[in-house]
Amino acid sequence: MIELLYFAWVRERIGKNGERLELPANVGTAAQLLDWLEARGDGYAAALADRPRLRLAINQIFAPLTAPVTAGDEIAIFPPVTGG
Amino acid sequence: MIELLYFAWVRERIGKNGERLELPANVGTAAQLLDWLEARGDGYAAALADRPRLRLAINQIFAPLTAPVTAGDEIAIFPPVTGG
Amino acid sequence: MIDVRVQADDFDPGAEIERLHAGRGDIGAVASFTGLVRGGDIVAMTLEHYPGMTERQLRAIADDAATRWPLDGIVIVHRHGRLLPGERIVLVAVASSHRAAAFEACAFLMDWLKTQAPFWKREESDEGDRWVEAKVSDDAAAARWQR
Amino acid sequence: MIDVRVQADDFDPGAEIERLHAGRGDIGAVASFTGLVRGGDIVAMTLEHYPGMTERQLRAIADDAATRWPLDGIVIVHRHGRLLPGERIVLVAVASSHRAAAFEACAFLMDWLKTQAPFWKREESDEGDRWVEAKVSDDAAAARWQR
Repeated sequence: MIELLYFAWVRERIGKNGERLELPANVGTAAQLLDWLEARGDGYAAALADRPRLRLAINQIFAPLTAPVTAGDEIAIFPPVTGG
Repeated sequence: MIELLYFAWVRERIGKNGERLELPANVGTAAQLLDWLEARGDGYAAALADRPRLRLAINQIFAPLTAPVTAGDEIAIFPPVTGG
Repeated sequence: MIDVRVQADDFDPGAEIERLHAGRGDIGAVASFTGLVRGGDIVAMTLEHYPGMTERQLRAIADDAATRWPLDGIVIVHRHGRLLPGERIVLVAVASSHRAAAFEACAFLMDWLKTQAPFWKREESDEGDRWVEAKVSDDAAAARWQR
Repeated sequence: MIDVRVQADDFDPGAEIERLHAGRGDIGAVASFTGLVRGGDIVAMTLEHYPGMTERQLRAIADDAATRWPLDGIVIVHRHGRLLPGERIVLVAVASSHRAAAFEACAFLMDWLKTQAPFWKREESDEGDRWVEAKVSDDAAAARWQR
């Protein structure tokens, strides 16, 4: 299982704050995870299509698309941050 | 007449906060004023000998030694400032 | 002392500044930055954040600042939730013996926080709501501290 | 709003920061600097100043800052008289729409004030009293703003 968290317009487009999903055997990187999620429905496609506008954190640390994902990870997907 | 004001160790060495003096006819610049004051006594000499460590303000504006001094001026003599 | 807080409630900049130097005679300088909601067309702003990661990132940013400058204390307070124009959003306050260190660390913390802390702003206006876009200028500001 | 004060009494940094943005929705940033008496060997510090010229110089420094950056308000409060370690000496607070402007103007004001405002510090220690010497580093800090 992986713990997925969505924030800001990623959350709005997917329509949920997050979810727990079984990590498919053929998903080994964050990029592959996004490909797989994007195919899950229109909301996912709308949220995840524009990759340059997405940021990722794996276990609460910013991670690139090339980062490995493994079972047990907390993976957050969100737009560039705008705090401060 | 000129209004002289002394601050910090210039004040301490001269032994007064300031004084009103008649400006001699042969004193036309701040440098000449310091030369003239320096000859007025030991306190003045001790206060004014080290010219690189002195700063001047004429009518409350920083002024160089070359600045003209004229009757009616308020002339302050003090060490480099150390506020803040 | 490094103190990092993420909260819905307002905070008191004066009290935070005071807390950085109270009871100490060795602190010469406290620099602070208070960020506020700017009005204009905006009716309100809602700050969403990533609980857990936010505190972790702010702490990491503060720890990083403490390795770069000789600091005696850092306070970061960042609010989340719905805020009105004029309300305080964020406070960064830094104590040091030296004023340049205090100023630089404070600017660094704000630049870093803007690009590294997981907050997202949603603005409400008469034309509807919109998510605030990240600014290229914020990335540029943060990049000047890269080493 | 440019407010410059030279006073013996203490001041409240939080109240001054608040005053810069209270009732306004257009101010995004307030940067502040609080300078404090550092202890160490020092028992107390007495600040002498040049009444009249001090206010005039602080006002000129603030006016200069307002021409260099887009600012919405400046407060400078500088104390004189005898102060103990840990006591506040000076506050500079600057409001702006933009954080870089607020930070830079605040640093500029402190650098300028250190070299251009007629204050003199006398330190009391167990070894006696001494006038604080001007620092070359303060001149260097001020020189970077020369234009």
